[in-house]
Amino acid sequence: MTVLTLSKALNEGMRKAMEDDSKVLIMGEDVGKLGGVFRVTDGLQKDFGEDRVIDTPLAESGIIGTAIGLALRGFRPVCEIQFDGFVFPAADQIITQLAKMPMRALGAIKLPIVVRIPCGGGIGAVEHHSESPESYFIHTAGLRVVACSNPADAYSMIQQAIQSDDPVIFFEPKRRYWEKAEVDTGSTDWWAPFDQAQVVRQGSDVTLLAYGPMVKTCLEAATAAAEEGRSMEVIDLRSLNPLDTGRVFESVRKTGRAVVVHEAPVTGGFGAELAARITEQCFYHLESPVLRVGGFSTPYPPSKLEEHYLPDLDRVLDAVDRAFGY
Amino acid sequence: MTVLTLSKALNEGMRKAMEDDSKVLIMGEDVGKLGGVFRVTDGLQKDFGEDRVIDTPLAESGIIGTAIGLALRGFRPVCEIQFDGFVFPAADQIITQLAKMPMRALGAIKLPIVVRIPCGGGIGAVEHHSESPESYFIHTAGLRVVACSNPADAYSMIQQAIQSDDPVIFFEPKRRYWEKAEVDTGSTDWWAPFDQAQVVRQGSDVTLLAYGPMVKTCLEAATAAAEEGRSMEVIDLRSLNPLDTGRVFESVRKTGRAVVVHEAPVTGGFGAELAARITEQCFYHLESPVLRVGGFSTPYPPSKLEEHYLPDLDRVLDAVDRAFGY
Amino acid sequence: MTADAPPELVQLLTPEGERVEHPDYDIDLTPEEVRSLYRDLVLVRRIDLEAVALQRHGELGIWASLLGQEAAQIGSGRALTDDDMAFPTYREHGVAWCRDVDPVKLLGLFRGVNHGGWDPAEHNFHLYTIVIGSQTLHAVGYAMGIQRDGGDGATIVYFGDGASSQGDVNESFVWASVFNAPIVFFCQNNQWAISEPIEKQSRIPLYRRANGFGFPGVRVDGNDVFACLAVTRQALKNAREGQGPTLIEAFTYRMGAHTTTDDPTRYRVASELEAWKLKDPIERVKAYLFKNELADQEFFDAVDAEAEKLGADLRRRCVEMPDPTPMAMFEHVYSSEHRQLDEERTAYAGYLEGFES
Amino acid sequence: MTADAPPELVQLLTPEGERVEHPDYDIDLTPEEVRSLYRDLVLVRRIDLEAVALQRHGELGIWASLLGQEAAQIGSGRALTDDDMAFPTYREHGVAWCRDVDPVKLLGLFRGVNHGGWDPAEHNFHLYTIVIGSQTLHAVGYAMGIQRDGGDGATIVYFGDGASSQGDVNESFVWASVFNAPIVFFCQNNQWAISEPIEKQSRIPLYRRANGFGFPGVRVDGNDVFACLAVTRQALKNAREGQGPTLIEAFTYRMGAHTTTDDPTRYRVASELEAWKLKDPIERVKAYLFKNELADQEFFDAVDAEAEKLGADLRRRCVEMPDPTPMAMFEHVYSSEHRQLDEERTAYAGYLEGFES
Ligand SMILES: Cc1ncc(C[n+]2csc(CCOP(=O)(O)OP(=O)(O)O)c2C)c(N)n1
Ligand SMILES: Cc1ncc(C[n+]2csc(CCOP(=O)(O)OP(=O)(O)O)c2C)c(N)n1
Ligand SMILES: [Mg+2]
Ligand SMILES: [Mg+2]
Repeated sequence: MTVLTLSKALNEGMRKAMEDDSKVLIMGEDVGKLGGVFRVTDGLQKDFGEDRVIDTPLAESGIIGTAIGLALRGFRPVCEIQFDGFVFPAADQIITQLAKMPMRALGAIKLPIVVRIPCGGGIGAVEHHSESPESYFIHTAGLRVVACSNPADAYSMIQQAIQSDDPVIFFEPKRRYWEKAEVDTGSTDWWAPFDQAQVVRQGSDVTLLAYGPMVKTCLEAATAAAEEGRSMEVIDLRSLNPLDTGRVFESVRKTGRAVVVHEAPVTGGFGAELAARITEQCFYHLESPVLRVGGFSTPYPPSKLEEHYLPDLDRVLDAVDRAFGY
Repeated sequence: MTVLTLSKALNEGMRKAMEDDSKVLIMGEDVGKLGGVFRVTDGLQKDFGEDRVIDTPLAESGIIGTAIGLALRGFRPVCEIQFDGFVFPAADQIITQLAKMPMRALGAIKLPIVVRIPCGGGIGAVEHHSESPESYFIHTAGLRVVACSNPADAYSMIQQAIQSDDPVIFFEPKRRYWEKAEVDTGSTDWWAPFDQAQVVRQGSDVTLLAYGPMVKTCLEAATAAAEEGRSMEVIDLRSLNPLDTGRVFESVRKTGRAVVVHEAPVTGGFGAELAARITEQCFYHLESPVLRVGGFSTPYPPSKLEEHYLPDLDRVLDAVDRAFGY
Repeated sequence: MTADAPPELVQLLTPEGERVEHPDYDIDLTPEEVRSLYRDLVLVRRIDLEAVALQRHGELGIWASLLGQEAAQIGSGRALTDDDMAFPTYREHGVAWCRDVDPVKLLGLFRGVNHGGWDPAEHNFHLYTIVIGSQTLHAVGYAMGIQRDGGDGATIVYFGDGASSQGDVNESFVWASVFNAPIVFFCQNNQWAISEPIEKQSRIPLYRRANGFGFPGVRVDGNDVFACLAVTRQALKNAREGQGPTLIEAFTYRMGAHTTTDDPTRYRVASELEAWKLKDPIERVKAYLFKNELADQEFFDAVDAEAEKLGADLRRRCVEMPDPTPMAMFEHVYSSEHRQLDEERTAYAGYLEGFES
Repeated sequence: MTADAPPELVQLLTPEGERVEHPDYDIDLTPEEVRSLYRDLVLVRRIDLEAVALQRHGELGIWASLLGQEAAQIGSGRALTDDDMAFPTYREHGVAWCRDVDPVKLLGLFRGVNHGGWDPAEHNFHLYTIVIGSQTLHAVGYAMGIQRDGGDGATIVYFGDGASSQGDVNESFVWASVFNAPIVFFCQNNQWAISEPIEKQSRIPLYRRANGFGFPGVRVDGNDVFACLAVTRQALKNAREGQGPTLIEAFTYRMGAHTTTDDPTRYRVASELEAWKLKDPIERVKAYLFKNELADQEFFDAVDAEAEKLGADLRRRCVEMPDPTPMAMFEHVYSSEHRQLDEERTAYAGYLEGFES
């Protein structure tokens, strides 16, 4: 057992993957000497060299496009997009190529590429540095989309993502990078498959569904609610596509109520998909509609307003109250 | 009254807008001499000149990016993206610039730009020529997203889109381009605001919600169902963002059941948003969950399979049956 | 580009079938090799014509003809060694031929039975790419892979004059230059991007774009199979030897429509086509073979007969191509289990069964 | 580029403050004008230093310092006429100064009270753009607008060495060239893109990129305010006169960190900075003024005092900058009614009221 921050856990996970498989490459802007603006790739270029940890030209389409070529040649690139808001220049390569090429090739091509995206707000940053673009990728067939929320998951999930033969969009909750927890780096026995959800707190009255940065927020909300006698179950979805509907439905059937929490705008966000699926499959168990708490239907605001934009404990509890109001 | 195809109605609408306002420009690949691959801009360059109908270099990011610059200078560009699947190279300019710049400028900037996208399948085309990318834009605050389904709407909606001071993503159902109907080009009295939904067929048992190419499919389903004694109300949403929730909720509260139909993949598609909103607002009126009929969670298949991929009358009726099974 | 620049257009065989010299490029071909090139040119034109006919008969949804670009494709394609990897657009039927891709496999995409019908690794010929320019980045990445695994080959990537405007293509130039990647950029400037003439993409010859990125560019007569072969061979050799990228602009002409759904009479004048017919890539090789008595009528007849047979064979096999089963839609989207997709598959299978009963 | 090419780097004032000649560019400045440039340089450096300090004191979330790039920005900025339009990145505080944007307005974005605090049309100075390269296309579009409405101005767009790799920037070169747009591309090659040295973006000098697109490129000493002014003035004049685009590469150095959150000691050696300190853009103008007795100590003291006052004033006004109200979040997203957003606004207002009671 070692105590690791989330960012260090990712770093250790990538290091392990690189040691185990010489085809694993790291590429992106500033990932080499600097170790990334969040230091997630710190020290890797020093130890694995410039051929395996590649400081790329400043162009996201180029990063993903060349990663595809490297994958076609048998490599397993792990690409870093420096901030959430800068993934869009790569949207075409991700959506029309990365996601679709394996099917285009009738399986003759595999693209084991991980696209790491530090995401979400809460760090007082300027525009484009606090977004949550997961919905764009969840809607894109051919991609697996996951989000880690804590150091242990960060460590195991990044390795599973790298091992996956499918392209994986890997979201990292940037405001949780510095949170610490014990991680057992000596064994894999405790690993849960990276497409499985986890019940991170048991409860009976309502199910909170979250991923990435909002898991902690929901856990805090559950603690606060417990004091007032309301029992909340919190599920860390971990995988957004595919979705571990089994665990979600089981929980909602038990509690009869669900609230989805994410930072992305509610309109067309992932919460809508969850709500629609839950309603379809748990219709007779629902005592209230699935409610959604998320960013507003506005661009991410200047950071002085982000505490208003981002769901927090109060807004989660407010939604739960509303759910009980039905 | 004139009988116009949908594509000609768009053409006439743009012509009118260009006559009325010398700041209106057309730009895109092959929009000039050729008049567009679907001839939607046919004859406009001949009549308005190369400065107002601009054949651009082959680069979608360039089209939207320069359109933004032209709008900053006071023009009102109408950009054509040649096919749905080619909008992604422009994703960054649309999502990080077009959608967000007005708010960035605290209102000092308006970007009256229309992005026309022929969308959807059913024409036997090769990859990337049959997609329905609306969900990506509905989730992007700052954009208005609309879809026309018939010649009259095409004519009035394109003009309203051009008049709008906000950026509008304008979806055109390419397989309906050649459908004809009467259009009153002599008056604007009949125009409905382009952000309003329309009840295109009244019914009492279930509400079908559709837009663009699927409106016709739903109308056909309703006709077929009527013969079997089931009364379906069909709503043409027309505007996807904003959504005319008033009309939608009213209908669903009346019928108690709703089925959303679109060509885009169901996962993370617009149907999810509709289902989530309807459930939240009409919870006690719903006799079954809102069901979704759409594309599968796969890349758009080769055209020999598109009849399986695309919702058709049978799949709509099947979903309605399932709704009645609750 | 420099004071003592070579003639702008590398040409080794004139439209009249005369061999000419070029200071920087030359090629020594045996009669056998020239006849073989001629045969390739004729056969791929035949494949192409057949595909156009198949589209007219409703057997293909669409077809992108290579008519007029045979020399550019066969010349460059024949320059490739087994180790080299090629990344095509949607029009490189001639290159596919050189990479031993069964022509019928090219038809799948255009017939709508698949999105790409061959195994790229088997032929070192990537799938067709429709989104303009995307493949240039894939090719550079692949070339970077060769650098990293110490492979022997180089990479070649095809794109059009229109594609030169795309951000991706220019990013691929940046990458290739910065990493000194073993890659040849082969731009077929057929002077049209659908209805847009080359002037809408560039106001200077495209080969010069490379200089702006710090690597050499060369313009070759794209209707001259000798020159295309020589120039590509040299560029590939340079790439393999660690000298990095080259941009080749093959100056040619799209003699047909953009695709079978296009009507070029709307945007270009007939005289242009007439002028280019005189530069036909096949005729000049034929003239050369004739003049130099390297082939007799028997040879030409044999090639024509072979082409006829190939065409007929292609027609038959196209028509026989089986439709995919509906459930194929769900295959290969992911390499392993995916819950929601599996549920959709099961549900749709059940739905289809409902119709059978 | 050609046999009789001018010296690669246009310089009119050496680091030692000596005036030198250049065959293609010269400039005639009155003593008054030189003093005014000096004043600009000092004042924008002071603004910048103050902003850095404000960030250290927690008053700004982040700041992107222009330290070392004052001459490039003041030189180019002073070349602009009222009719010209400028499109900046996030570092053009010096250009903003030339466009009469109140410095405190620049701070809003970095303080997190807004995403851009001025009216672009009022100053002919567009908002800061953070997504690298995007603004180059906006600028070309704007220049195309000038062509279409017959306006008098030209357009200038700023971007960095790193940005030169972005697809958008290269597409903007294509557009500008094809439409012969009245635009000047002003690339400040400060030799670093965060931690990446220029070699990761290009293996040849960036100004040569333009030649690949068919328009002229010129490299200017970016720490020489005279040269930056002369070269930009000429390029803008050419643009206005219908001669199309020019790429100016201002060869300079980012003397500070990328932003206040960056730590350059992780990736670059101290000696590099020391070498560049000798090329300081301000010192050489001071030396020139001194040597030629164009200014006395009184003048320099007065400028310093003005700078102090400006700094203090900026500090005060920054701290006083009001926070936006929560409801500001919902403003200006759309220009008119939007049902769902209006509902969200109302609901959130109600929610907030709940806390008050
Ligand atoms: C990103 C993108 N935009 C638009 C298209 C539509 N399109 C297909 S081919 C073509 C013209 C391509 O011209 P060029 O690159 O010269 O190649 P050519 O067809 O002449 O071989 C266009 C605009 C596309 N396939 N991809
Ligand atoms: C599309 C995009 N990708 C990444 C970033 C993160 N980023 C901000 S500044 C920067 C380096 C820019 O370097 P350069 O263009 O040389 O400008 P400089 O900062 O040196 O002025 C990077 C990578 C961004 N802002 N936008
Ligand atoms: Mg072409
Ligand atoms: Mg820089």
